[in-house]
Amino acid sequence: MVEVLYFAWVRERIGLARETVQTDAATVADLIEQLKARDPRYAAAFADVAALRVALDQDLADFAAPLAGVREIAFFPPMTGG
Amino acid sequence: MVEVLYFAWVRERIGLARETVQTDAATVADLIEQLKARDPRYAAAFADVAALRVALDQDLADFAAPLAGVREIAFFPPMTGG
Amino acid sequence: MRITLQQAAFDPGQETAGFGQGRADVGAVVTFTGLVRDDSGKMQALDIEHYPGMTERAITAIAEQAISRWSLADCLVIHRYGHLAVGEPIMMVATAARHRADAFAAAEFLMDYLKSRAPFWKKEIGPDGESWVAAKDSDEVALTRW
Amino acid sequence: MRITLQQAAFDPGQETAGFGQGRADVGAVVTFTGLVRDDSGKMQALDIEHYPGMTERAITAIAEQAISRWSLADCLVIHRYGHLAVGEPIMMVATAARHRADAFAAAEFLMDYLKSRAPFWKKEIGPDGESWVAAKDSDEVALTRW
Repeated sequence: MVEVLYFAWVRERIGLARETVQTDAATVADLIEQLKARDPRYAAAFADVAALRVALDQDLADFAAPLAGVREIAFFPPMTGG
Repeated sequence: MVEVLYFAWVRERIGLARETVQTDAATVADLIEQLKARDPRYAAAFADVAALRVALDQDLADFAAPLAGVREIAFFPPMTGG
Repeated sequence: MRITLQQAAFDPGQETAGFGQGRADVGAVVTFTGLVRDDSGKMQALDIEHYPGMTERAITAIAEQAISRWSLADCLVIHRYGHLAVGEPIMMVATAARHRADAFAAAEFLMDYLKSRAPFWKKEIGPDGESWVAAKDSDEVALTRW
Repeated sequence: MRITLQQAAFDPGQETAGFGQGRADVGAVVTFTGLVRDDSGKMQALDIEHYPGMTERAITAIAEQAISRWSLADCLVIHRYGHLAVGEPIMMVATAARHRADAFAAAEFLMDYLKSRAPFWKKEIGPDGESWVAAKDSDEVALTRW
């Protein structure tokens, strides 16, 4: 069970800000494949992973990162702070 | 007739902030030679011209600059603003 | 070090009143303020979304890196989220150091990292709708200089 | 553009209140404040001498160069002279531009030129006497980057 958070246009495309997901995915990339298979909104949000960033327990990570022990996963576009 | 101004330690060594000088010097370097010949205070102030800067009518100049038409000459050490 | 994340407007002058002053070891204070700009002439507002929790963590990590790298005497980061009008301050950083080169470098470092590594997302609100501001390649390139 | 040469103390926050704000074309404001630093732990004050007339001319020329080179929306320079206590602001510059890179570059340019090309001379007053601050080679070298 992990909390999955979505921000900016990822949130808008999926239509959710956060959800609890039951998953056996080993890596971020695996989880993305599982989510894309759910329905077209997820497929649209994750269509271009190069346009996405991911944080595991609030630290930036890459798509190959393992999910073991992770409690919070967030997907969002490149940040535009400042 | 030119006004000659001295700042910082140049002023302190010469003991004057400004004076009117009657000169036929063609260049700044010529004027410096005339001033040095006046007395030891001037000789001390102008001993190392590499440590001096000069402004002609309030614009930085070099020692070879001609004095024709110049009304105000200032001698001072390298600036320490900011 | 002070890090403030807030929805409310702030006054850059008031926030930096006395910052780095009255200390014998500070010779240089640099501040940067980012304001809502409207290049199109049609923008009505800027909405800023952020990631509560991660935002504070990310900014703190960036500020601590700046402090240790340039021996800063003090460091301040303020960043807003929510609904902002054109011309309003979005965020500011301030750095206090012994020499000007360090204060300038640390402020530019903070800005470059806050741009691309702090979880904020900007959306422009105009008469024809809304659009997310895209990250610029040049902001990613700017990180390579540090 | 505002250039102020004064003996009196000033408050950097108050001086920049509203600077560059409320305009659609300004996205970035940078300020630099120089303060009286005491590295020896024994300095009692700093005396700043300047060249009335030339000082204003030189600062104006430097500021105009910055404005045209980086298309600044606004530019501010305040510089004090006379007797200053440790910790007090000596001078400040502020720049307002569309983008942060321009505001930072213009502020650093102004500082580098004010350091070595504006006719000010600093003298440190301590318990054992007075000494003129020597210009640093590094400040002269800094000019070569522009």
